[in-house]
Amino acid sequence: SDDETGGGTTTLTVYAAASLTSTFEEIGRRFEAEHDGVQVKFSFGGSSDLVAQIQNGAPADVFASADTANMDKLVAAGLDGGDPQDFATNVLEIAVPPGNPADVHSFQDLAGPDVKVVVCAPEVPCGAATSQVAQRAGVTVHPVSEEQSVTDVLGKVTSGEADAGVVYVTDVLAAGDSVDGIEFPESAEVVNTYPIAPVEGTDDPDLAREFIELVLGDAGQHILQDAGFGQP
Amino acid sequence: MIPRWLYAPAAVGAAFVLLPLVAIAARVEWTDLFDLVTSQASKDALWLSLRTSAIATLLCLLFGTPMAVVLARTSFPGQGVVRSLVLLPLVLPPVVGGIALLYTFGRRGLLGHELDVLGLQVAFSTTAVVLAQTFVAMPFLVVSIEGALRTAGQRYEVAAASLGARPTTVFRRVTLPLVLPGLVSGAVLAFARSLGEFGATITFAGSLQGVTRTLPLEIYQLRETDVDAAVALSLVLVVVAVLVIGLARQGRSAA
Amino acid sequence: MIPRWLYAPAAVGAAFVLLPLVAIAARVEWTDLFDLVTSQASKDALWLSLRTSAIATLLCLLFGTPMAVVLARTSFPGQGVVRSLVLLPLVLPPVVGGIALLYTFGRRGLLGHELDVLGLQVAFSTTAVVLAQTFVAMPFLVVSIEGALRTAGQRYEVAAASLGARPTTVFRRVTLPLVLPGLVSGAVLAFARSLGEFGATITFAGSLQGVTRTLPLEIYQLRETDVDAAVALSLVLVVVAVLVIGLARQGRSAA
Amino acid sequence: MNLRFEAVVADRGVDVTLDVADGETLAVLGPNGAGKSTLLEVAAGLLRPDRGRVTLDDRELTAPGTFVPTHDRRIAMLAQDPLLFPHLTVLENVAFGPRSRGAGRRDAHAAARHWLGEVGAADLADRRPGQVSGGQAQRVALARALAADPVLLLLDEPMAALDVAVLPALRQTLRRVLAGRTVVLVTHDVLDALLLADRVVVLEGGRVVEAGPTAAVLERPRSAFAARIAGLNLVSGSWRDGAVGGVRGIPVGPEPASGAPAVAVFRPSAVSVFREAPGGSPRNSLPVTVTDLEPRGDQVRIRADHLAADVTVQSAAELDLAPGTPVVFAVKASEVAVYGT
Amino acid sequence: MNLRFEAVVADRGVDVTLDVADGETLAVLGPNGAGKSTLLEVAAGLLRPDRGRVTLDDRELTAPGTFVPTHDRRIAMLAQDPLLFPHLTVLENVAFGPRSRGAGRRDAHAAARHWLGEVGAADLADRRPGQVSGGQAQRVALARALAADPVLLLLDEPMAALDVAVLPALRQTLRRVLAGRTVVLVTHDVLDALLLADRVVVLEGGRVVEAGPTAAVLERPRSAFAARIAGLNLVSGSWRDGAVGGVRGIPVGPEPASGAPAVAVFRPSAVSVFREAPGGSPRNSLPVTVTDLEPRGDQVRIRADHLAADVTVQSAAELDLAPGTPVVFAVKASEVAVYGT
Ligand SMILES: Nc1ncnc2c1ncn2[C@@H]1O[C@H](COP(=O)(O)OP(=O)(O)OP(=O)(O)O)[C@@H](O)[C@H]1O
Ligand SMILES: Nc1ncnc2c1ncn2[C@@H]1O[C@H](COP(=O)(O)OP(=O)(O)OP(=O)(O)O)[C@@H](O)[C@H]1O
Ligand SMILES: [Mg+2]
Ligand SMILES: [Mg+2]
Repeated sequence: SDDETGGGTTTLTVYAAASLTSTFEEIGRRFEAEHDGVQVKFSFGGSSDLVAQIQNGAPADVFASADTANMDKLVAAGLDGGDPQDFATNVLEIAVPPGNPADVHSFQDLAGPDVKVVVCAPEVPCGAATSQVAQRAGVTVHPVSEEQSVTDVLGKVTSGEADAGVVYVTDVLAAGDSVDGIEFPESAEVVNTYPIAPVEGTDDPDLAREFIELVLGDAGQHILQDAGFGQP
Repeated sequence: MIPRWLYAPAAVGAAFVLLPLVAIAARVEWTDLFDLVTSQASKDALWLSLRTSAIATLLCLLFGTPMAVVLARTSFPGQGVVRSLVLLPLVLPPVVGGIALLYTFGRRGLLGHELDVLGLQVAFSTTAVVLAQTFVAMPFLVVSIEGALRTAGQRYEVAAASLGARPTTVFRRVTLPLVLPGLVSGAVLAFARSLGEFGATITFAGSLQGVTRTLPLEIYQLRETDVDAAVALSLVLVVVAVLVIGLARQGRSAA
Repeated sequence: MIPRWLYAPAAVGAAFVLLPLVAIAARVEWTDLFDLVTSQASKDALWLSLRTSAIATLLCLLFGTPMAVVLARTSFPGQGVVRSLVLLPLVLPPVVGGIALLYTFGRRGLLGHELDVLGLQVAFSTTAVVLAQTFVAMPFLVVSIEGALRTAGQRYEVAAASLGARPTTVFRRVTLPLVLPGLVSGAVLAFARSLGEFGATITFAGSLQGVTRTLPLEIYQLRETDVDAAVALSLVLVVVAVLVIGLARQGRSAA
Repeated sequence: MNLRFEAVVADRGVDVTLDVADGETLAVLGPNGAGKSTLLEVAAGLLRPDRGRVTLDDRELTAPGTFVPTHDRRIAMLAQDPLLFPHLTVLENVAFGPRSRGAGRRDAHAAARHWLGEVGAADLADRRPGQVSGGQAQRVALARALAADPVLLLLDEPMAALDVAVLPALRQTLRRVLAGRTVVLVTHDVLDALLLADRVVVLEGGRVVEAGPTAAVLERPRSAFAARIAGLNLVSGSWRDGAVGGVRGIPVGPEPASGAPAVAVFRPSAVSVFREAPGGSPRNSLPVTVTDLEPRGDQVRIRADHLAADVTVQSAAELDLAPGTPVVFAVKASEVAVYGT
Repeated sequence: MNLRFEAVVADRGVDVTLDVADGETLAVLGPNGAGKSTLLEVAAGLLRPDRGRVTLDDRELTAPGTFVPTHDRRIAMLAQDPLLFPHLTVLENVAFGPRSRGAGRRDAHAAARHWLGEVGAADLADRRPGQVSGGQAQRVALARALAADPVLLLLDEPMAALDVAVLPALRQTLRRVLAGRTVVLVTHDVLDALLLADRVVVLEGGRVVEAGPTAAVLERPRSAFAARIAGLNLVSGSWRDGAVGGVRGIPVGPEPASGAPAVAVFRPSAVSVFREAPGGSPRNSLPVTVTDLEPRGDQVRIRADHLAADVTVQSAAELDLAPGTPVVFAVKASEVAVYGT
């Protein structure tokens, strides 16, 4: 829905997965620069939370999900205002505290008895991906904690509490110096795809479409890839 | 007059609560803090938090005080059950509280149709933030005031009645002033709880800058990208809370 | 004796708190509930929650009661500041509280080295859950008991001292029994808050079935895949809380 | 206002029926725990009796199915504990009643100042209740009750903690303000009863054991308690051969039938005290043991068992009395009044 | 134990110095607000005086740099409010002191039963404090203080709410238990002072205005308050031409110098009352206005201004007195004792 705030500005409300926070904020700034009198407001959160909110009437114009399953829920509820389009991918990476105290170099190392590993719980997308990778690699990881979100996993690693955590490559990049990333070949077998779609009932479908175009376009893709996302 | 040995566990307890605060403060990059705090997003969030928490506290006082009085001063069948139920938001994980509120005031909730007819869209508005905060903060107020009422007893109220004061006068001129300390600490607790409220808000109200993104939500969001910034911003929350608690205590001891 | 009109806002307040509970209950598939509740994961979570909350409440009583006594019965410079700081965990978003605990008791925290030397590894253990719950629940206990102490006054303690009772005897035989109602409601609040604790636990202790995954964490996790199941499980939490609150009230009125 | 009172409070063992006529002051006397405060609580509507009825003129206040709340009874009560509202000044405390009955702030304060003056506490007006002494607080509470201008005033030992220097002045105030009012006054002080009350009721063990005009009860006490506070000696027994329980006396009014219950009453000042029984003249001689000596101005009251004798200080000194000393109380039969009971 | 007491509490306007000898009972008299309770609070260590020193034998309890806490003073205090612990039974309340001093449960209960019996409250042992009457509670509090077996006992109007029927028995108990103990007894009742106290101190406005052996103070009161409670008339002024303030009398002891301050004291029973001034015989004639009438047994005490006269009931009736009646008090100069002050 469009909000009339102050001097006749139009507001575009974008609901986006939490992992898109910094990239979408940058895209939003660019969008505002290109559209006079338009303000982009974001609501970031877990994809499943966002879908639940939209289902309950939250005023979203655009929805960008971190996985296809949640976008499917939106479609199933008939709340998509146009076909979802994939705009980014993401793969897993091992995050370790700077200096890698537990000497982790491969996914197999995570099975070591003295390594404190944290992963996402199997119920959340990153956790599902992690267990798929483990299965394919034939490795049994005994995590000390199965976290509810990537942020929680990263938090344990940055604080040095855990020796290693399995997160997305974009998270490792975003965390900067506070973690080191360790790529592993098995990650290529489980690629996570991010779809985006306008939301049914938006007051300004054109603006929503233009935002999606910006994300899919060169400028958007450039920003996303800088942050470590892959191209779909 | 108090046993000396009591100071030992008291100090341990205080240290346990205070050390983590020190640990946070020690980690904050004080130079960055200023930029962070003066960013538009932070200012929006702080202002929204203060506004909604104040209104929520007011609502708690308006509706919670009568509840406390009814619970403390009357007896009716099933009172124990009502009391337990009223305290439930305390124990309900806030996210579940948010879901419950959605089920009640949401578009598809219990009262959704009625509210729709009235043209009221509660969920995902600033109103929703206030409702979420009121819901989680109410029990604090009720418990504090009920406790104060019970400890104060009814002797002064009886004396007032025998002087010809009708119940409303007794309530206004005797009961309320007598339990003022309990009322103030209840309100402080409710305000603090509202200020810190996160789970129910994000579920029921969402997180939209300037509309529903209160300071805790802003902090949560910041944590996705920059944990240190999030921690720094939470210091702002802490300072605001200390100011409010301090002012309330001051006002109370002056009264 | 209470003004009649007070019933109106009291009823509105009660409805506001109770309706969401009704809304939840209405959505629950009662047939599924049984399976859900008896699943190993749920039973583990419930048992863990009860154990840790009970210990946390005990710790709160052991360290919080002395703090409340010191705050209520002595005066020292900076007391106001200490009181405000002790109340801070109330207002700190639980996630930030969890971060603060990590910064303090974590491997690289303030006390990390000392704890390491002692061979204590707090993080990812049940101990961490208890610490997180104690941290968030402590202020509830302190506020309740301090309020009760202030309302009760010192007259009985003075009478006891003049009968030759030393401070410890006065504390044990007069102060504690006198503020028993406040103590019980403080403990109930602390237990309830511990039972519902989520943010600090997940941040500080993580989430592993049987070790650190308490009921709220289990509910949160379940919510990712099946909101209705999560809501149903939170009803279990509600029932447990009601039972505990009810029992505490009973025990108190019997005393 | 005419009060009719009738109440049973089983768990306190109280079962009392009494009337107070319009404009009359009734004193309620009785030992600790007799039920005096309970009576007042029922009248004020603070306690629902198990059975009973309280009627003020034709208005039923407490009755089966009826229970007028305290504030609507226009009954003010001053209990043993002053219960001044701690958050109000002394002046505001006293102004509370008038304000509750709708008076403006200015009028209420004027009335409050008036009543504070009447009880000699005008200079305390601006203090907080925590800053006044025990007796001062009780005086303020009295002013507060009077300022509420009730149609029935219930006073529960209002003067127990007041100093003797203000008592006469306060009694005078009470006399003036109680005149024409309907009042129930619980007191331990027989002077209060004598000076302030038209009628007296004596409670013992939750029951009325005596009732009547003040002078009559105190002059003709039938219960040990009334006799005790009236300062009179009382021996009860049956009337036989011109004596009650061995004490010869003169019947007042119709002579009781032989064997009928009766009481013999005589003043302590009519008693002579001897170390050994005097011979000869026709007196009642009662061998007793001294239990207590109470100086009373230039006299000493000697209590022995349940009897009392008043002698001069000199006589007491000459007799060399102390608790435990065996003595003989002698009283002329002409000084002993006998009443059938 | 010998108590030396010296304290200034500025904001209550109290500045008192007094001593109590070992084994002595000191009665403290004075009007409401005189500072009696404040004195006890300082002695008990409940209030730190602005300046002062409290010493028990050679032990400094309160002094610059010293403040022994209440529980270590071995001083028991019974205040106006009984303050029975609401969560303990009456028996447990009384056993509290012995148990606090280390007695076993059985011994403490036995002691408690003993003291409950002494104050006539044995049957209340198993009640809760909320279930006893005001007077009963005060009796239990008295038992509790006695059971604590203190070396110094501070009693603040312990008997104000007790009924007359138990007072003599209780006074006897007190006499027995106070004998040999060091006690400070605040009271409004001159009988308590007479019977229980060795010495009396009179406070007025926070200062000691009179002190001395009980009999001496009550027979030769110098302050209006002491005179009032002693039941004596007192006129103060300067001694000139054989009279004090216009009242002629006989100096007792050395005659004051002319113009020196003095008091004239006479008993109310020495006063004759007339409607008009009698002619002829050499009397002091004092025209006064009746303020109060107090029946006292077969006498009536007539209070007029600050003086009192005792007359028989018949005379009072014949004189047709009421408050406001102008009368003349006449007293023979030989009945008036004059003391230099
Ligand atoms: N709340 C109560 N519950 C049960 N019994 C009570 C309660 N209050 C008083 N009693 C008992 O009821 C009886 C009457 O008490 P009440 O207070 O009426 O006596 P009273 O005549 O006023 O005595 P006092 O002169 O000591 O004030 C007493 O035996 C007392 O112990
Ligand atoms: N807490 C207080 N703060 C300030 N002033 C007080 C306080 N308590 C008493 N006072 C004042 O101090 C003076 C002495 O009071 P105190 O209680 O010692 O009198 P008292 O002789 O015991 O009187 P009473 O016979 O009425 O009990 C009075 O003027 C009183 O108003
Ligand atoms: Mg009573
Ligand atoms: Mg006093």
